[in-house]
Amino acid sequence: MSKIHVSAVVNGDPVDFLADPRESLLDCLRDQLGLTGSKEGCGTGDCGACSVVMDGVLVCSCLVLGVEAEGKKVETVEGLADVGALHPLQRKFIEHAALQCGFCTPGILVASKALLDQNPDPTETEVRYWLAGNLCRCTGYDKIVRAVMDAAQEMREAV
Amino acid sequence: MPKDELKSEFRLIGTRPDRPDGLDKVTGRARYGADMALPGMLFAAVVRSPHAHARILKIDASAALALDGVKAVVTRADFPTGLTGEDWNLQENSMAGDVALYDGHAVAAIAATSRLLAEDAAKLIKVDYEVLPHVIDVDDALRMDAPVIRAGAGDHTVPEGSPPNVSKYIEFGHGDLEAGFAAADLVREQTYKTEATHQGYIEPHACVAQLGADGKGEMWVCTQGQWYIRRMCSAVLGLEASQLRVTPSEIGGGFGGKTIIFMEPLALALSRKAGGRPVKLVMSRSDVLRATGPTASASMDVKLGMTKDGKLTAAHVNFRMQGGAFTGASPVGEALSCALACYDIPAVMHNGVEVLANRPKAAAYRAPGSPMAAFAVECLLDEMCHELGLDPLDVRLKNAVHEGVKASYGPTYAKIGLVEVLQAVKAHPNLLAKLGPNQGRGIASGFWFNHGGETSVSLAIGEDGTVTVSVGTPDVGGGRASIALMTAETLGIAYEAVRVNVVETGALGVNEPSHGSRATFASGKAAVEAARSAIREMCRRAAKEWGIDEEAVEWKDGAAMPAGPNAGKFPPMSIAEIAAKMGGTGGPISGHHETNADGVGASFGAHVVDVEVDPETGRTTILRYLVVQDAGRAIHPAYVEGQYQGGAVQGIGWALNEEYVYGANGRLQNAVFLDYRIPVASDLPMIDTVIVEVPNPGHPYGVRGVGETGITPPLPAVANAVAMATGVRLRSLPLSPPKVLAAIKAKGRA
Amino acid sequence: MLKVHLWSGLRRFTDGVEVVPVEAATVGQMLDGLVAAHPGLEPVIAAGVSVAIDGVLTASRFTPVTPQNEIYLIQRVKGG
Amino acid sequence: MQYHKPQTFDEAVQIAAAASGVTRFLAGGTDVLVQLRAGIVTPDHLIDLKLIPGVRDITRTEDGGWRIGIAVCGIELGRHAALVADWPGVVEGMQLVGSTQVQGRATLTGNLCNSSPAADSVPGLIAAGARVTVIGPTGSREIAVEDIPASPGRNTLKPGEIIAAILLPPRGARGGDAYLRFIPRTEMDIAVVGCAVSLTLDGDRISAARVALGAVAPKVLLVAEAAAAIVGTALDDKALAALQAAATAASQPITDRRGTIEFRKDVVAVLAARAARIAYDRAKGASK
Repeated sequence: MSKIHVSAVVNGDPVDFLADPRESLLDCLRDQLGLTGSKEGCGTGDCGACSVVMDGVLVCSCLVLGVEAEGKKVETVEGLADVGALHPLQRKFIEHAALQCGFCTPGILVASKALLDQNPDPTETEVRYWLAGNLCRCTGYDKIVRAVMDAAQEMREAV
Repeated sequence: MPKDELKSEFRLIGTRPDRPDGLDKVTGRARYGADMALPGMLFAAVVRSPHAHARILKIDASAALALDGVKAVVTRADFPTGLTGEDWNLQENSMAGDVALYDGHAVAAIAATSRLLAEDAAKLIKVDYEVLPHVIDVDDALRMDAPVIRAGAGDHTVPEGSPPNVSKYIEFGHGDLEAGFAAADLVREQTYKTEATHQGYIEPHACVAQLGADGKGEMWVCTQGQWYIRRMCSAVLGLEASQLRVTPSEIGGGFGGKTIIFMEPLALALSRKAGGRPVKLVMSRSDVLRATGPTASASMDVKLGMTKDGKLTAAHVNFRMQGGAFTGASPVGEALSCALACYDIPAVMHNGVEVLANRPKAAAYRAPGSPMAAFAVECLLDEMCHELGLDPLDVRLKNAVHEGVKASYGPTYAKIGLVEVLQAVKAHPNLLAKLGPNQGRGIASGFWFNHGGETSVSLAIGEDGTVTVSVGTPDVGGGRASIALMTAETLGIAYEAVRVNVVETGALGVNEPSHGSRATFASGKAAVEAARSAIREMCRRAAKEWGIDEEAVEWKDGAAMPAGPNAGKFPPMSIAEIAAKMGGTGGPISGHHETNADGVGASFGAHVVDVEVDPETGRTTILRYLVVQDAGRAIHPAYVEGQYQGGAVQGIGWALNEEYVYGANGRLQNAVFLDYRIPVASDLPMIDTVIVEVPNPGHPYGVRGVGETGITPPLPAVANAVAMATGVRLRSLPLSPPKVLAAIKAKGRA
Repeated sequence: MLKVHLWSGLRRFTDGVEVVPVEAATVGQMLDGLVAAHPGLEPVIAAGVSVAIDGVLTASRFTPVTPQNEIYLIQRVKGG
Repeated sequence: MQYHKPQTFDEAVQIAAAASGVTRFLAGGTDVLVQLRAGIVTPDHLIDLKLIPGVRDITRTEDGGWRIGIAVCGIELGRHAALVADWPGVVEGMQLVGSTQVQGRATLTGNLCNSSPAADSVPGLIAAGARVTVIGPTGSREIAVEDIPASPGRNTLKPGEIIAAILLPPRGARGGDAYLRFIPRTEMDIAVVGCAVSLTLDGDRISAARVALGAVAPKVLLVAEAAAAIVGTALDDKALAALQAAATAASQPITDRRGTIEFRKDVVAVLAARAARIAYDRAKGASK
């Protein structure tokens, strides 16, 4: 069972790693690349804590094989902030107390950014349905939805 | 008490600053249980019983051990013998002995050089079982002829002649029950059932453990209580507690489920056997659902007497709970104590039994026992209000407990806030919303004691006058922010000048976990006392510097100053000035406080929910939701609201869809999030909150603790709303669509 | 003499008595006094009970008690 | 496990033919990876079909129908306005599979080959009269979608055969389709019951219809009696009642952790009527 060499671009940086074909992209991000911001809550695509964007598409990295990342661009929570400046979503999550334990937060931030990239003015219902695959057990989602809506408004006004 | 008036007394308390761990958590830097790696680390996998009840005849690990890279296999034979009581329970639950007691019970564990290798090798461990008859349901387990899970498991409370699986019996009450029921105009008695649910924290249990032949060990683990992990692992493995150093990671949710050990001793045992190499053990979601600690399932009889104007005259509750295959794991005592705690009833009687079943060892889950009890009592209360044509909110107000009333569990209440909560409910605009067809509104009250507990806090003044606080209570929902606020308030310095760290077991005296809604109450109270002790020392140093008496110095706005005109005329000496000189004035300045925190104040709440039920499919939609709860005082109101909202939504899940589903073979059928259905974002509306503040006299800032009460009212509130929407009353949870539709159809036929 | 209120399920360990008179100045002395008067209570107290003094739970054996206090033993409560 | 990245279907077929042990194909991967992780199936060979040119294309066929590549994921399907306009029921079935994240991976072909009776995208395809082209060691053939699932987790494809594309017929004028499913939550569940209806109108009357039911039998059912109940009608109450009765009668559900026999038989009737109304309104030109 030999490992396969994978070259990809993660958060703008070229990376190389060796993946067992059975390892998920999440395993590779966490164990090979040390990017532990993406979390495993279920391993079955049901909780969204491992959400990343691959070639522009929001996916659960636990449902992607590491070897499939060959030649792809992957964006994780670690790439959300510019040097010295948080993404508006990150700021609004802190401001609105939209996290308690914080374990689901990386996945929800990545998913929310993917939403706002394609829909800068989502309704509450659109936010809720977009994030239905991101389980949070602490907050009851109220403050998360508010933070996403508020970040969207700020980003619209900044344009 | 108007909130503005309260707020004006404080500089920081009641404000909503950014949480200190916020940046780490939004950037992915915060390190949780599975985020740790150590040099030379091995990876573990666990072999689990596929049977609900089976004798373990033989474990053959030779094929696994023959693989290159496999470093150790442990079974129960690697653990010490002769344990008793809860220590034995913990050991037996960590690793099965002669008999596997539930589907998912650990039987063997293996450590290898990679996760995939460990998992492959685990499949090569051959276990021979003799399958035994099993029992799952609480009422089935109580039968005289039920499969016996452990002969003689009952403790000293169990009366002779009880069914063989009864492990505990409880009885308490007061007043003349017969006279109470005789004085009632309406007496009703019903039976209610709730299914087991799981805390459902998103972070699976994870640890990295290292244990040498010299008995010295280290562990990195996601837990609510590092000292509990230390004590329990030491007991299970026969270690000296202080030789095991446990460091808590950031914790991805616990809700009570991370207050005890599950797989942690296995990682330590594997490390010891593998020559002391660190071992990482991370549970899968299925492992979490099958083999950690869900809550109990319950079967409950309630009998209430009420006059025609809505006064409760007598109450009798009789509860049966299973908390898995281990004595003392169910919260039946807590359930009974909470059942009638909201109401002033002249005569009450409580009976309860715990019974063993072939399920995992129940752990605490947010207000353990109280949600089930509330479901039974608050539903029957609601049924009787409707039968008598009384407003359910008015009836709750009429019977609400207050200071000076004798509690259903015995003592007389000190200052509490249920009446204020119910009045705030009455004033809320949600009650004016018009309901359409197939819609209903439900209300319910809820109660939790809250808890103080063993607490040790240290505070150190830095060289520049900033402050470090070391606490032993892991931060599950913003605790560091609230403790920093109280510390800064007490010291008269900026919130940002305080850093609160959750520290490892070597750094403080023994702390209980972050459980019982105690972190902000108890660690906060101790932090305030530690700050006061540091203030006394700083005043002493200022007094010496000025050459005046210590008593002539007071602390104000973050500085020492002469207490009055007679003390002398000196400019205030700020904390930064005192700190800068401390090397020459007697050395480091710190404050410390240790206590088993008294002065706990109970928290009452009431919820109102509007639902719509699809009469053709039985599916319930939550339209509106209101949480009102007494916080005592909200230190950081945003995180108080967060506790209210999170508790409410967990309760909604319990009411509507969450349940442990077992097959006829005793195996758990829904051990994935796909089928263990916790609420998702699109299931819910915004959760409205009102923070009532009836300060707790037992805490310097009036804190009561807010974490748990919020999960108590949703079960009955949702059930009451569904009953109003459909015209049919369901007395067993969850109110899943098949159950609701069947009830609607049965009514149509009747 | 303190008057210590037991929960009614404990009566079978106290010859039917629900309010037990005990001579004690602290919670610890009170618990020891209960066991001395009714040895059947030993496993109950060893397993852990909560003590409410005037409606407030106390954890310390050194908490002072007087005959003027209302004293209740209640089921030990854990939390989540 | 060996991972293969064929560049053509022929190459994929050759790899499969030469492989020993368990072989799985990767179209989206949402089922294969879950099974791999849970240790249910650990293939000896995993053949990733996503790198074959054209597998992510949606193209109009000569007859005015559609050819959907096997690696087209849910999001790509939903973004294709012309396809959505023609076959909203097919697309909404696919879009109900899993979360937003899963929509970035899951495919019609994977959902079909996994052969779950509860697969959300399959009833819509069957109601639409979709077919698949299959390439195998002995050449290629076309099969109706309803002939692919055999029983839960098993399909009728022969060893080494691979679906190469999904073909939707031309929608034609005055046609409409719809898919509804019942789940206890609003998202993220497996269908407890699913129902797709596709119909064509002649004036106000239904001239042709197909009704497919999910999660009420070991495989997704195409129910001719249900279609017959509404053909020739203007979907009046009597027709709807007949449709409901036929749907319930055709159902042979089981009781499991997701629902009971009785519940499934009740709800299949409810969904059949609701889906038929939506399809009818769409055929009449209601906004899709």
